[in-house]
Order: sequence, then C-alpha cells, then structure tokens
Amino acid sequence: MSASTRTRRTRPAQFPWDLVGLVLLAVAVAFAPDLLKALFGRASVSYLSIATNALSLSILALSWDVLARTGQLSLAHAAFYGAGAYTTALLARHADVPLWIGIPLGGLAAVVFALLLGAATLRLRGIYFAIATLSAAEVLKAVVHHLPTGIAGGNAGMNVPTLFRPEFIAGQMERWEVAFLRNEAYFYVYATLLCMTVLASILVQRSRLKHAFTAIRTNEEVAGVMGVRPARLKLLAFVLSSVFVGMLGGVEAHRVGSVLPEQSFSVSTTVLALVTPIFGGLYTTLGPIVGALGLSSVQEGLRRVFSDGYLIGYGVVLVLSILFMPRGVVGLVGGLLRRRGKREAGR
Amino acid sequence: MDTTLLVQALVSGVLAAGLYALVSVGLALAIGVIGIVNFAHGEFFMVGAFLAYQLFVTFGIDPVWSLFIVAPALFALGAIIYTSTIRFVLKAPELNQMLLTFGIGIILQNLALLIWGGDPRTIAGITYRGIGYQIGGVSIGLVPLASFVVSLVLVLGLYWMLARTPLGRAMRAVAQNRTGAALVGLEVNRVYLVAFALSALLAGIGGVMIAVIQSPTPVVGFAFTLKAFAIVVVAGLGNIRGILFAALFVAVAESLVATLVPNGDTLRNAVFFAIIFAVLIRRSWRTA
Amino acid sequence: MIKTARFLTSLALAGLLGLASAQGVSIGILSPLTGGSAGTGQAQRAGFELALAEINAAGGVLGEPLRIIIEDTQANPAVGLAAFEKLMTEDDVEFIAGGFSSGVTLALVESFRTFQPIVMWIGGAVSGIGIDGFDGIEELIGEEDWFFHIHPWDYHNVGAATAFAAQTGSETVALLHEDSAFGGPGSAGAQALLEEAGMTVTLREAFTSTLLGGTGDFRAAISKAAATNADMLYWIGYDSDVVPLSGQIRELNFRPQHIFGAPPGWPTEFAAAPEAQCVTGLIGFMPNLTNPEAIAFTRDYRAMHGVDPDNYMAALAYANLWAYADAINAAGSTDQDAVIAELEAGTFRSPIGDWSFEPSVIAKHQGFGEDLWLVFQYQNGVREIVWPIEKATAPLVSCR
Amino acid sequence: MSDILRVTGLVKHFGGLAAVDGVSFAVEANQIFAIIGPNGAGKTTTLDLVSGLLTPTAGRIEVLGSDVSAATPAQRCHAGLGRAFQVVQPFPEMTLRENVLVGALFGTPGRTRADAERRADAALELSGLAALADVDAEDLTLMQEKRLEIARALATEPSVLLLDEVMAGLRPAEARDAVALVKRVRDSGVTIVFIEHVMPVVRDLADRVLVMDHGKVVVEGSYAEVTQDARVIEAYLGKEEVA
Repeated sequence: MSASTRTRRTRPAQFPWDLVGLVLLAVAVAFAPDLLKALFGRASVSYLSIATNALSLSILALSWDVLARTGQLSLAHAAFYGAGAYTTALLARHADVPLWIGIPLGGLAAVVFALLLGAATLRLRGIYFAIATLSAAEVLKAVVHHLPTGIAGGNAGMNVPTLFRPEFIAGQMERWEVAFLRNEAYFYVYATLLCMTVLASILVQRSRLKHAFTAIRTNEEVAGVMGVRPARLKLLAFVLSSVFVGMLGGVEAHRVGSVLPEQSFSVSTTVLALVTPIFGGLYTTLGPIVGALGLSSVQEGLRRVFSDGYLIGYGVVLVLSILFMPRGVVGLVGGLLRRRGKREAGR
Repeated sequence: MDTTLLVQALVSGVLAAGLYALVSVGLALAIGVIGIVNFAHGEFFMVGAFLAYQLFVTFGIDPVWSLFIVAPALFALGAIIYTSTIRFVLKAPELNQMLLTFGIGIILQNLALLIWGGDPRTIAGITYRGIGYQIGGVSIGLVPLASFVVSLVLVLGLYWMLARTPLGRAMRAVAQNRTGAALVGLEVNRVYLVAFALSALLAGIGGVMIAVIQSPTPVVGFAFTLKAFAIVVVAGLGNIRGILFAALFVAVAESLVATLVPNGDTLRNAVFFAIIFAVLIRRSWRTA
Repeated sequence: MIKTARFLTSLALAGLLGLASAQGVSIGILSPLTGGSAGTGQAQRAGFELALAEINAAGGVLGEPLRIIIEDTQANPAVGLAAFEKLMTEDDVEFIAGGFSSGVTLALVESFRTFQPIVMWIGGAVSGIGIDGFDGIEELIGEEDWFFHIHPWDYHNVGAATAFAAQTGSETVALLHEDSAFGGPGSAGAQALLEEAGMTVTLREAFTSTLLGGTGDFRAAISKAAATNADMLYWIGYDSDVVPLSGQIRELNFRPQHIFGAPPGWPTEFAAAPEAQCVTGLIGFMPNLTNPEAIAFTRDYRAMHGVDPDNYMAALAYANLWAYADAINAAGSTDQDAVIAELEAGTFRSPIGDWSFEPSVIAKHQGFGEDLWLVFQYQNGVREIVWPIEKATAPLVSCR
Repeated sequence: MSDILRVTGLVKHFGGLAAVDGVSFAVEANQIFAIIGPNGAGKTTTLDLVSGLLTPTAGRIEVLGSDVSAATPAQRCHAGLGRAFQVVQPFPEMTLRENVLVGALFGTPGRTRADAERRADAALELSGLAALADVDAEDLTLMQEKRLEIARALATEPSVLLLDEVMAGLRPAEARDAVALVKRVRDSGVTIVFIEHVMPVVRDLADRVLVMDHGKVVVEGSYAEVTQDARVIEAYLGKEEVA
C-alpha cells in the first residue's frame, strides 16, 4: 500500500489537525479585529462588517453540510434561520427577558421546527426530500406572515434592538472607533457561533457518527441492516444543523434591526446554504468554510472592480469552479496533495 | 359567497393550470430524461420573455408570431448551454449540477439586468390583453384561454412525442437506462442535447406567454420555477400526465382559496406548498 | 447597448479610477443595483449621474470636481450595512445619499447613529406612525440633526392619494394592496383617511406582488373588488404588478369609474397599451411636466441616458445630489454644522421645482410631502397630469 | 430453545400479488440453512422481511426467542441478524476497513471504538481482505465485493447471517473460495441462512434446504430429501442445476 492510502486510516493515533485547526481559527478570530485595526485603522470597521457577513455565510454553509452528510439535501435552511430570527424578535418584543436569552431560544425554536420537519420527511429521499423541505419552509413563511399583527407584526415585521450600543464619548475616541467596538462585538458573537458549529462538525467527523452519516447517505437500507439507526441519526443531524442556523437568525435579527417575512425567510438564504459547501467541498468541516470565505471574497472583490454586472462574474466563477473543481476547492487541493504524496511514495 | 364568484374562481384556476403545466413539463424533461436538476430553468423562461419583448419593440412582431422565433432561439440557447457546460457534469453528483445551473442562472439574470435594466418592461401595443368573454357574469380571458390551449397542445404534443416517435422512445430509453441505451446504439449524448434544448424551448414559450400577461423583468422566472419544481416532483419524475393533473389540482385549489378566503391571494403560495408537502409526506408514509 | 458599453468601460477604467486620488468632496450613495429592486436603483443612479455631470460642469463643489461613490445594497440589510460602513471608513465620505427599502434602512439606523454623517435619504418611506408596536424610520431617526429625508413619508403618499380620490366624486372605494411593509401599512392608512374623507371602503384585500413571489394572477382579488361594485378601484403594489392588474381588471369586465394605482413606478411603455386607457396613477415626477426645470431635466436626462426619466426616483436622486452641492458650496466648507445650517436654510432646485426642508410630524428635516405627488391619467396613449388641478394638463375622465 | 431463527406464517402482498404467502421455517443454531427455488419464488423477499427492509403483511419473526416482527432493521441487527446482499452494495466513499467498521461500530450497541476496530480487522482477516483494508471500496473486483459484503455483515457479530446469492457471478475457483469462507464463518459459531441457485454449492454447504415456489414453501428437508421430491423436480423441470 502506498503512503497515500495509509494516511486515510481512521486510527485515533492520527494527528488531530481538525482540533488544532479549530484552535488556530479561534486564535485567529480572537486577534483579527485588533490586527485589522492596527493594519487598516478606520477601514477595519468596514472589513469587520464584510468579515461578519462571511462568517454568517460560513455558519449557514457548514450547518447545511452537517445535515447533507446524512444525504438530506435540505431546502429549509431559510425556515430554520427565520424561525430563529422571529423567535428572538418575539422575545425581545413581548417578553421582558434579557436580549441574550433570545438567541439560544431562537436556536431552540429552529430545532423544534427541524425535528417536526425531520420526522415528517424521514422516508423521503433526494429531490423529493428537497422539495418537501422547501414547501415546509414556504408554508412556515406564510404562517409567520399571517400571524396577528399584534403578535409578529404581520407584513410590516418587527424592530429588533441591537445587542451592542457602545457609547460615544467625545474627546476620548473617534466615531469610527465606536463602530469598531460594535462590529468587533458582533464579529465575536458570529465567530463564537462559527466555532461552535465547527466544533459540532469536528465532533461528528471524529466520532462514529461520521461513518454512520456516510453510510446513511450512500445507502440507507444497508446502513440500517448493519445496525445504524437512520431515523434517529437523521434527526440528530437535523438538530445539529438547525440549532446553529436558528441562533444565526437570532443574532442577525439584532444586527440588522428588523425581521420581515420576506427578509427572514428568503429563499436566497437556502440557496446560499447549499451552493457554498458545494463550491468549497462537501461533507467536510473545512470545505463549507473555505467556500464561504472564497465566495464572499470573490463577490466583494468583483463588486469593488466592476460597478455593473459584477454578479455575472460571480456566476462565471461558480460555473467554472464546478467544471474544473468537481469536488470543490478542498477536494481539488486535497487531490493535488494526495497525488504529490503518491509520487513521492513511488520514488 | 355567490356562485358567480365561485365559478369564476374555478375557471381562473383551470386556465392558470395551463401555464403551470407548460413550465413544469420543460423542467420534467430535464430532470426526467437527463437527470439534471436545472436551477436555471426560470432564467430560460425569463430570456424567452425578454426576447418576445425585444422582437416586439425592435421589429413590431406580435408575441403570437414571435413564438415561432423565440422557440427555436431558446432551443439553440439550450443546446449551447448543454454543449458548453451541462454535458460535462452528467455523471457528477446532482449537487454539482445544481451549483452549475445556479451559476448559469445568475449569469443569465444579471446579463438581462445589464441589457434590459431592472425596470419592468411592457409589450404595450397588443390589443388582446384585456379581452374577456362574459358568459353569465363569468369572464373567460382571451389570453389565459389561449395560453391554456397552447400549453395543453404542447404538453399533449410532448406526451405524444415521448410515446410514439423514435426520438421520444429514445428519450424514454435513455431516461430508464443510461448505460443500456448506449449499448443498443443510441447516441445518448445527442438525445440529451435534444431533450435539454427542448426543455429550454418549452420554457421559452412559457416566457413569451408571461411577456404578454405581465412585465418581463430579470427575476420574472423565479416564482414559476419554484412552483414548477414542486409540481414535477409531486407528479413523479417523468410522469407527464401526472403533471397535468397536479398542475390542475394546485391551480384550482389556489384560485378557490384566493377567492373564498379574505386576503386569500396572499395565501396562494401557502396553499400550493402545503398541498405539495402533504402529498409528498403522505405518499412516503403510505408505501411500506 | 449603452449599458453594455458602460459595463465594458467600467471593466477598462476600473483600475484607473481606483488609482485616481480623492481630492474634492465625495458623496457616498447606497442603492439597490441588483436583485428585484434593481430598476429603482438604476433610476437613482441615472439621476445621480446626471446631477453629477451638471454640478461638475458648473464648477464642482468647493472648486473641485465632486465625486460620487455608489454602493450596491442588493436590497439586503446585511449587505447594505457593510456597504455603508465601507463608504464611511474606506472611502471616508462625510455625506450619504440614496436609499431604498425599509429593511435596509432599518439595518443602517444604528450605524447612522454611530457615524452621524449627514444622511440625505430618498428611500425608507415607512414612518412608523400609526403602526402599533413598530418603529419606522421617522420615529427612529427623524429628529436627528444630521438626518434629511427627501422622499415623502407613507402618510404623505396616502394623504395625496386620498385627496385625489376625494375630489373624483367617488363614494365607494375598493382597496387592493400588496402584502409587505410597503402596501400593508399604506393600505391601513389609506382606509382610515378615505373613511375620514367620507368615502366608504367596500373592501380591503391583500395580494402577493409579482415582485415578492406572486405569479401575477390577481383575478381572485379583482373579482372580489368587482363584486362590491365600487366607484373606484385603488391599488397599492409594485411596478411589475401594473400590467397584470390592469389587464385582468379589463378582462374580468370590472368597470369602476376610476382605476387608481400607487406603485413606486410605472412601466415606461405601458402608456401605449389599450388597457391603460383611463387608468390613473400616483407619481412623483412626469417627463411632461411643463415647468422649465422639468423640461430641462427631461431633455438632459434623455441626452445622457437615452431614455425618459420615467421613474421618479431619478428626479429625487437628482434633487438629492444638487442639494448637497448647493449646500456645501454655500457653506464654503464641508464642516458638518455649516452644511446642516445651509441645508436647513436653503432652497434647492429639482425637476419638480424649488423645494426646501421643513419639519414633518416627527422629522426635523423633511423634503417633499404631499406636494410631490401628481396624479396622471393615461388618455389615448399619453400620460396627462390630472391632479393637482394647478399642474393639470387635461381634465380627469371617468372610465365608464 | 435451539431454534435461533423462527419464521411463522410470513405473508407479504405487493398490491394484489402475494410475493410471500404463508412461509414458515425454523433454523437451529449453527446450521447452514439454504433457501432455494426458481426466480420469483419469493426468496429475496423473505430475507428482506426477515431483516426488516420490508414490513410483512402478516406473520411472525423470532430471533433467539424474541419477537422482532415490528422491529426496525437496526434493531434486528442488534438482535443478532446479519445480512449480505445479492447485489453488492459497498459504501463507495469509504475504504474497506471503514465499510466493515460501520458494522462493527453499530452492529452491537455499546461497543467501544477500540473494540470495534479490533473486530473489524478480525472480520477482514476472516474474509481474506486484510491486505486490502485501506483500499477504497469503489475499486474492488466482484469477488472482493462479495467478501466485503460478508465481512461487513460479520462485523455486526450476528447470531444468524443471511446471505443472498453470494456465489452469483463468481468463477468456479472463486466460488470454491466462497464456499470455504462460508464454512469458516459457520465454524466461528455463526448460523447461516443463504439463498442459492448453484445446486452443487447447496449440496456442499446446506444442512437443511427449504424450497420455495410462488411465495410458498414447497418442501423442507435435507439436500437428499428435497432433491428427491417430485414437486421440486417439477418446479425445476428443465433446469440444469438440478442435474
């Protein structure tokens, strides 16, 4: 056997690149705001804002991927996001609880919806599953839209207070530094949420769940006969996936100051959740994150260069990427490394 | 609720089913024969609408006639897109195909935005948009009636083609068994090409109709495609007759709810997707 | 074709522009240039570009050429927020213009408060007044010194529409409205005002706009309105709803005396459609206004962009940029207090005529109110202004 | 209780068709039990019913004395049923070891990772696949795939192993290897129920033989007994395998 195949063993003695990566990620995001500030001064406010949007996409993508590892191609991510956003907004509006409570409860609401949806769709596969989840998401959107105005604001939506309101003290700091403090705080919240998602993903990948998920994805019947309990694990994947999206929806509702049916349950949220991991590399922890950072950078870069039609370039990147990197960015890089490994082993 | 309103709701629902079915069969062809989940189907629809618009504005061609230009044009566009991209991902996982077609959709949509702008366009100088035949207080619109008839003819024509012609038989053979079909000497790639181009053509014709009914915009295809996906799936992949029934059922249900319930129009999508969800879930739990 | 050319030039010049150093005054603009609201954003940009060319031809601002930096919000709150913060911290602008979509505006409120640049806004019409438990833009930042709102508030829109409706002689009105933050609160306000004016609202019925996932089959809602046999059909929706609604009203043989629509804009070519005949609409600017400013604006806009300024957002954007140029020039510096003082004191040019900032219900600085609005009527393929009477180019005719 | 698997009155209707129609049989511990019959006799359906992939219309299935008729496939696996498929279905994205590890990890609840890995290696060893442990499962020959099917099922530590035509498509030399493998498995203490078309294999392996036709049991007995049975000869008339 060549060295390359041996490295794919699942022995516990293997070096824990993933956990080290998570620690590096945590350290990197911990220092990123100050580093950006030191390097770019006031522009760091803007970069933090863009980075926060990229983190948001990463959470969306990675959580989608976790669910997809069981073969469940969900088109309900907007519903998880919206359920979290609306729950958070409702709590902020009607219940006198601290704002922070709303976010985990937003995650919880998403989990409840996900469990109901997951249980109903257990027997559906492939595109049938996808369309059923899409339909459920559209129905939830309509239900929220048609809740009495006094409860959820109806078509006008609801205001959601900001989580951070750093105070401007004239003479002590500049206005952009106040914005920096707020963006930094949001950045850390998003980053924490991403680290939690990454940790969940890593724990799945390191545990027997990885094999169970892969088995269910590739052949649910065979997996069942081999003792894997598909129903239970598919629901577990739904929980792991929805909880982070729900919390993301809650945090984002605070950050953008409002929830609206069209905005909080937008199909484009679902589509981005699906497209990003494919671009980056499916069924891995790294792929969806690389995909999110990659696509965010591509789009931001293009819009800075072309005032018009920058999204055409974005579309071209997507098309070319799938033609030339069928296994995503991570798959391409991994493949190149493996090939090099094989060559060296052959020497 | 008086009966006139009810009958009107039924008539409107039945007529709306035609366009639903037309958009759906094109998509069904792509999914059923080639196995491609085409996220850009709505953009073919949109391109068809803008072409009809442009032909009207530039050459004064009535959409009734531009149908015969737009259809081959979309066939060609479908063929080009198939040859340049789709055929390279036939064996790739369906998620890859989704990303590819999503990318194609973004390109087409933003090209349209660049060329035609974001403002809604209008094919203005046609006389038939507002015509309705009044029968006992119930109105039958000329445009919806015509689009219903054309859609029905096309869908049945496709059904006939799949059942009776050599090309149709080839498509069914390929749909059922890719490797087997290749063995009996069918040029699978050619069949795929035609199926995909035909799918774009059907979308394009739907687009011409929509250009008459409403305003072409870069995002005009979205609402229809979302529903078309659901109809195709609920009918069962490759089941053309099922599409007709599914389209009829959901369109009439939508129309009834929109009419009978206060603010019912805003419940259309909810009704539509609730039906789709219920059918899919029920079916999955019924079969053991 | 012009747009394609512009795209290609932007390709070529992108690098060069990036290198050009920012002397002079820069104004940051937020606009939805892609997505479903792209039409509005593009109209705004066209208006800004025309004003920019004129301002710079007239000597610029403080003796230097004025610069504008347009950022696409995609009508997405998170994207809009990042775009605003880019303008503030990377481009170091001190003045913000543009705006559309209340969702995006609400996302910007907190950051506006932090940076407190002068924000002169032509979007975000949701005042929040009259909606229980919801704070709109006027309620949130209307009182701020640095906030200047040019576009009328929702109650202005409805007030103008109702004033028009009242003088048509209609006694009964059926109200159809799209069901988002635009048409929902708007229709509630409209019903209250119509009833206050002594009219009977026979029906208030919501529909899903084609812009927001509807498939454009409005027959159910129209049938219900027709069944009430109202004198006037008054609808609030989006631009892309105009054609299907108007067609289906005819098709269903609904013949009220007046068909009155209040979308943000009207599809340009619709005038030539037979079913447009006698339809009336609320609009902020018309190319056939006869005041000299409008004639000049329409002429120059056509020369620059090759099309008519049909979307009134172009006129508002034009007014927006000129107000900045005039106020900064009058202040003689970019000092914020001085510019605010000039904005408060000044009278500015616009295609609609001279205007200035006055207080509204809450807001300290409100540009246009009900006075912005015109009602036109499609009469034999031409859009005639029928209201207010002093600007009318033709008398209102009944559809019956 | 020496019957390790007992099936009573098993019925399965597909629409109006009775694919399995009142099948009953019992398998004793450490037996090799063959199910034979012409195509469409309902053999694979019977195995699918036993392993829980299909829900029976009627009937009862007991493993080691406990009723598993309403259990999920996973629960039956945990109760001691292992299954190898006729159409080999490896998980292509995994290596052989990972394929087998799935069975080892999940086939018996509460097993530690280290234990499971040991058992997976043992199953690979027993199936003669140890050398290929790190190869991707998509790159196998048919014989290797069949071995993998068995290894995977073995890793679940079954009391009863259900084998569906493991010899189909194998060359004679490979088939001999497979027979030896099945015997080794039995010798390790596993009861085996297998479906087979190749009669010499049945003769070499089976302690008892159940003959099915049209969803019903024709006869059950030793190889010698059933091959003498007139109904069996009729059912197989013209089939050269009998000869």
